Amino acid sequence: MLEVEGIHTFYGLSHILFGVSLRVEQGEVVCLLGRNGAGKTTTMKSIMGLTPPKQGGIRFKGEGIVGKEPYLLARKGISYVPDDRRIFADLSVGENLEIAMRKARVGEGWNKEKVYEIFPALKDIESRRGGCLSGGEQKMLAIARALMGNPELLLLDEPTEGLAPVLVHALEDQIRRLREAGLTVLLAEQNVRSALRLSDRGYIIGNGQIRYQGSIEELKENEEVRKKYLLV
Amino acid sequence: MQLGFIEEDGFQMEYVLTFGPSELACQLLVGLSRSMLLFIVTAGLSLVLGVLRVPNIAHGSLYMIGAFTAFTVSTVVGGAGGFWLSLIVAPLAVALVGLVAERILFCHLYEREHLMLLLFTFALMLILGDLVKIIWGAEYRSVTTASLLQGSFMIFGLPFPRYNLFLLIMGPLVAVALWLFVSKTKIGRISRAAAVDREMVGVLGINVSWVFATAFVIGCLLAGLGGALIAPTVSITLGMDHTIIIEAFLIVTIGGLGNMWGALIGSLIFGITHSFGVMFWPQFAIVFPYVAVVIVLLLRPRGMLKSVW
Amino acid sequence: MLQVEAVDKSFGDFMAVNRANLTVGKGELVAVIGPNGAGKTTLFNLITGQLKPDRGRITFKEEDISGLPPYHICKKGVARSFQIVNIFPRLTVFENVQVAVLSQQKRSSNLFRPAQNLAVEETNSILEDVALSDKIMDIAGSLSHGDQKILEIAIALGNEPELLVLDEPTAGMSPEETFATMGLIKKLASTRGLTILFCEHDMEVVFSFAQSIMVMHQGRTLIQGKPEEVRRNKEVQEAYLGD
Amino acid sequence: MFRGIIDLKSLWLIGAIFIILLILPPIIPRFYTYILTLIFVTALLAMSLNLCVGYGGMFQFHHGVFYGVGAYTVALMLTKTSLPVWVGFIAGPIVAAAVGLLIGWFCVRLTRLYFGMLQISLGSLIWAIAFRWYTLTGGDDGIHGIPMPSLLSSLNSSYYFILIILVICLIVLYLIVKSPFGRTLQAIRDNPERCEAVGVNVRRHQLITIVIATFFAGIAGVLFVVLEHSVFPDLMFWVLSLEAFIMCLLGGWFTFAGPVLGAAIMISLRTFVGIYTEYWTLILGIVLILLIFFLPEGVMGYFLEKFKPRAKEVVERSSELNVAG
Amino acid sequence: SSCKKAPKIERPIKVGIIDCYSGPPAVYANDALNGFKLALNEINKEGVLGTKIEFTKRDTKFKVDIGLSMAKELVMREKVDLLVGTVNSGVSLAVSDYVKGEKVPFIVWIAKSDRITGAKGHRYVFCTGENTAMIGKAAAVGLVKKPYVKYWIAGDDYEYGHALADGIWNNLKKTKPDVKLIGQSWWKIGEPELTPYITAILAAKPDAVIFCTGGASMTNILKTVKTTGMSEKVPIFIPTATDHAVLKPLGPEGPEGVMGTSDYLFYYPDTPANKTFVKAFKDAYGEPPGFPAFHAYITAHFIAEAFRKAGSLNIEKFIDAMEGLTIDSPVGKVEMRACDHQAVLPEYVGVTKKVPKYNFVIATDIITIPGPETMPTCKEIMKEREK
Ligand SMILES: Nc1ncnc2c1ncn2[C@@H]1O[C@H](COP(=O)(O)OP(=O)(O)OP(=O)(O)O)[C@@H](O)[C@H]1O
Ligand SMILES: Nc1ncnc2c1ncn2[C@@H]1O[C@H](COP(=O)(O)OP(=O)(O)OP(=O)(O)O)[C@@H](O)[C@H]1O
Ligand SMILES: [Mg+2]
Ligand SMILES: [Mg+2]
Repeated sequence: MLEVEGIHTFYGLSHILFGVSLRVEQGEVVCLLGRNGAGKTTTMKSIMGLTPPKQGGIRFKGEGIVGKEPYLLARKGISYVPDDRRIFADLSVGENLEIAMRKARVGEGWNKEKVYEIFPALKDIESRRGGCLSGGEQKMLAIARALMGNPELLLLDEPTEGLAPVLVHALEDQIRRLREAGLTVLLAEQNVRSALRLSDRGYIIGNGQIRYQGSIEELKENEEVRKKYLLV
Repeated sequence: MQLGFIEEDGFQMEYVLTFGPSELACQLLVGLSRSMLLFIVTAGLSLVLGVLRVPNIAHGSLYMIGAFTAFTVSTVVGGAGGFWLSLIVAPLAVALVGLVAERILFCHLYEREHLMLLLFTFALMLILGDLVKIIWGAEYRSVTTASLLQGSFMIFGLPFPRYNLFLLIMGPLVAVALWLFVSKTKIGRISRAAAVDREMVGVLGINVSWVFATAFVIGCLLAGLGGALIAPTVSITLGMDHTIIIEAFLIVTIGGLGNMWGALIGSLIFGITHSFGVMFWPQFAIVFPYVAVVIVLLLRPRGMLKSVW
Repeated sequence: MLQVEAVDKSFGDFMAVNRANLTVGKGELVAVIGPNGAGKTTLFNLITGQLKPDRGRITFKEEDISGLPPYHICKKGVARSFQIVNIFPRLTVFENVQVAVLSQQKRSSNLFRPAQNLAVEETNSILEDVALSDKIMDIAGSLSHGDQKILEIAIALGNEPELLVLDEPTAGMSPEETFATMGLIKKLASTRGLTILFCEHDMEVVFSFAQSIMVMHQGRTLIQGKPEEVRRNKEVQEAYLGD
Repeated sequence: MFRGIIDLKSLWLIGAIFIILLILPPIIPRFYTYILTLIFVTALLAMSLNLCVGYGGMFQFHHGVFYGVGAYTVALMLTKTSLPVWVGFIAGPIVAAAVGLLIGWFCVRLTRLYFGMLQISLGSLIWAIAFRWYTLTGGDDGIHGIPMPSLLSSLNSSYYFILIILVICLIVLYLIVKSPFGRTLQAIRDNPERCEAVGVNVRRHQLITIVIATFFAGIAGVLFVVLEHSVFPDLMFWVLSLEAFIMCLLGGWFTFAGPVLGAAIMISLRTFVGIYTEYWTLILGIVLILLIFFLPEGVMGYFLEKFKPRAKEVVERSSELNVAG
Repeated sequence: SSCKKAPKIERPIKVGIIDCYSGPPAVYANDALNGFKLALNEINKEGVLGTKIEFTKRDTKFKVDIGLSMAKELVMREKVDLLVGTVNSGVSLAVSDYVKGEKVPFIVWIAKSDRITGAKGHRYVFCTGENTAMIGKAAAVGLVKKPYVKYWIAGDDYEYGHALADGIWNNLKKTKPDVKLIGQSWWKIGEPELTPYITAILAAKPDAVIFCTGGASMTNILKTVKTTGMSEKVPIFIPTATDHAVLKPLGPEGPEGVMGTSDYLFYYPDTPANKTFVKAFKDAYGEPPGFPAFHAYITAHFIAEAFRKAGSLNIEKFIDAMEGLTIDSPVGKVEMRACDHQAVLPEYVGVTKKVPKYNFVIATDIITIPGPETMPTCKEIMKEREK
């Protein structure tokens, strides 16, 4: 579904990603782990076209997408949940969702009612300004908003940050269900536990390079990885 | 309000207020029609402010181009047909200018600091001003409206120009059209979202660039229409841009920046206080707009209606 | 140290904080927990002055501080970090913290001393404590999300507060940094005699660090007590902890 | 005093420029001396504005008013009273700052464009006074032929006077910008809300900034009178304020010296292009657009980037080393 | 005459023009420029002291500071022998003050502030056009015979408008003490919508209205007068309203029955001298000359004659020659009054009317008020200057 091949990404002059490569197959949940500042978000942004890589290639469903505008990628079926939420502060919750609405390519797709089922808390505050929401509410809204685009590939950057434990569990259930419905997910997480529970495979990124990769079991078994990155 | 120094003009004034209700009503109508014209111009400015978040200083220049184009069309075609045609051609011509400017220059700058865009529109104002001079020269121009709209009729015993009645009709028409546009295209919503985070709107699959282009072109269209509408009532000259632009900015500010209905309210405040103002304190006309803004902003620091800024 | 008594705050007809009570003793580490939207952040905003309470009283060191402007409360010795990153994006990391230190030293209005040479030691020692010293000259806006959260705390520390209010300090931090940060906070609490009020969703952090826990639900205080007490409470388990 | 806030190389550069400026007047034609002086005056106006705009993030849209108030104050003191000249020179900036305090007191309640628009309105009221109080201010014709002490009456002597004052003002402004006050101001620009939370009284800080900036604008106004012996309401008209604003943006509003450069560019363009064509605003507009496209950080910002690449390279290489190692 | 005996001069005489070639006033500046060019063509055919007069022009943008810089550039860099220009009184006064120090003559050709040659006059400044004091006096002469008592004064809110109002009103009050001013309104320059003012004025029912306005505002007010039918309800007097630059663009739509003044009309007086001038101008530029063209035209001739009389390029001699110099002009002999350096010009008071000959309204029923009658006396001027 998604192939990232040796991308190099810069912010201005500073070189952040040094040849990151990763693959996500149709229907997989793949997680991207690493310390603060390792380059997880940058990888996500590079895929989404927000910080286009200077070198390397990215293919989505076999088609090269480097240099394409973000809105085109969104229309091709990629949705992105940024780690810092980026809620439209002046729009109400409902409007935040409506603005993101895209017709589903297949089937009925998502609509407001359906995302409210995942996050019932949002329904009660439908008319509240996005900027007034609590941190957790904003996070829910960011995820819900991404779903409204009916993506085939979902880029989730730290979805559980600031969510209460109950909600984290609920979210995990939902992601699992989404995967069953055919959604592909690339997940960047600090909440290692949750990430390990969810994912099929994982990549560990450090200083802008992929350090380890493998199935969850392999990662869990690797002593060094456990010590250095997972701390579990 | 009394500015003490005015008395030093050396005139002994015997000012008699002889206004009855009919004069007041007439003045109200005049004020309303003025408001409608202001609204048409400022709605465009407000749209651009709200969607692109650009204080478009060149808006006045576009308005001036509208007036000059109306002049050309009216003189070439002549007669009533010329006037009506100018109302269509002038806005379209200005919209075309806007489209070209947007696609060639503006659209590369959206990522920049808003103040950089201010600098850009300033440059645009300088360029357009001189282009108008190159194309149309410096002479005063003047056009006439269709004979249907010439002259005035009596209301409450005072003359009321027919053309002002025409403006009273045009204003609401434009308002309705704008309302349809804004609600049909979700542009209002997108603009409020883009105000916070332009990039994120793109991430949601919305082509911000085209939304902006559309908004900008419609803003230009309105500026052109405003220019064409004012053309028959004034002398069309260079410098029309300067005259209108500050007033237009003040209007959208007191209305609530980027809020189209704010532009309507602001225009009403300006038009009506102005027309009553010149009745009661005609000597102070020059400071009315400023005083109005100061009062409104001190009472409502973010304008009358909800704003994007 | 800090007393919150029956404080209310409503937005329109929605009561975000509803007769909330909270006691923080000197030198204590107090956690506030609760589901999303329970009103924790709002409560913190009331304490540090970003919002004014509708009713109720907030006292700090026996002094009524309810409704004072934020800079005033800060001057009295209450500093805070924000849940959603809130830093000075165009300044460097050093300058971010220095601004707080300068304000603390009442030097913000000093016009003629080069700022470069002021409060350098204090700033550097804080940055060292939070392990940001290798990013001193970076522009804050270009830090990663997790580093920005750390910077958040560093700025709050710059105010040399007596009471430190931290809104989800470790959210978005890697496990390693989380424990380093909480360790640091604990260390500060003991060495500098800081009192700390924080809220968190990471129960591990909460139960291993907090000495007292207050649970909020729909704006109300459910309970405040020792960790074990809270863990045992039925109501809390239902409303929040889940399992 | 400057230790740590300016590096040796820049100091040499600045010293060299200063010395060149000192020896120029006798060797260049008189007209260029005049233009340089005009640039100095305008530069001070733009610099003072940039304290608000670039460092404070305030939309100080009508800075020209304070320039005008400073100028009118000296003009009136010198023509209508018999007080010594220096009293007028001191009164100019003080009155400007007082007006700045008054207008700023209202404006700091508002933010961004609203701030700017309120200032335009309040400023325009002051402009209207200058424009309409014919008996005092000479109306839109202004006051001309303001007598200067013989020490300042020649072009060269006013050149040196203005240059010295400018240098002193720049030093003071630089100290302010680099002081804790300036640093806090930049923090407010970036995030006023957070600033409140670290104990800064944001409005008071902004108000003080406005007063300082308007004080310097007042000095610029006084210098204008020294140079041109005239005042007129155009000095307080919004067009001039807008131009000063544009100078800041053009030169690079996040840099200290940017506005000086912006002023130099604007004044030279309008003078020297104006010699060849009456369409100089067209040329100015085109130049501005080219600059916007190719030097997005402003001219000064661009040069700073140019001068810095070595530092950048080091950073880059070290980060690569980190990764490798 | 004297010029033939004068020594040959190698370099041309350089005249610097500063004027506003952008914005609304450009229409006047361009007209003046044409008049000046026409005159130079005539003059240079014959030559002055065996050399030619050349000119360079600079745009002031109607801003005093730019005008000053441009004047300084012309004097210091271009080293012009003398300056002429501008339509803006503020610029004129500022430049006038500057040239006093530089000892370079400055001839003002359009600006109408009476302070230029009045209170602020000096050795190096001249004026070849009418000024507000003259217009005011002429207007008062025109109005004093009318039966109106209750007046309303309205106009552009700037120095020129108020100076006109002062001039007219003070003179009118002096000659006819029972007139009353029942109100005044002032709008900002370029105000596009004047209907509310008109309605307000009509509501106050004055006997007559005086509009003190100029330039583009004049067109606006004339248009509003027309649409509201004001001129049929109340007599209107507008100084300089019969100016061609204003009436021409209005075409046949110009309002009839408006009283106004002018110091030059291309169709009056119907003398051969005027006809020749108008024809030459029309042939060259396709338009009849307006008053600025006339002023600039005589300015050039004054310059040429004065240099001829002075016999050298010496500026002091030039000034001495200018003082009291009389030249032939399209409207007859015009004298440069020695005491205040103000050209003595007649004023024409007329009423607008449609005539078959032109497709725009012109002034008719013209009364000529000879120059000396409209001007303050030398004594008055000197008293002003002493203040
Ligand atoms: N300005 C406001 N206007 C309206 N509602 C608001 C406002 N601020 C907060 N709220 C609402 O008040 C409730 C409490 O918000 P608060 O931010 O205190 O929650 P919280 O406990 O911090 O939650 P989280 O754990 O998700 O951060 C939320 O439902 C939020 O939507
Ligand atoms: N706008 C920017 N300009 C310059 N450098 C940046 C910018 N954004 C991020 N960086 C740098 O890029 C590196 C990687 O950042 P990134 O945000 O990808 O990390 P991350 O893995 O998502 O970390 P976290 O878990 O803390 O969010 C960091 O060192 C950061 O300082
Ligand atoms: Mg991240
Ligand atoms: Mg919260």
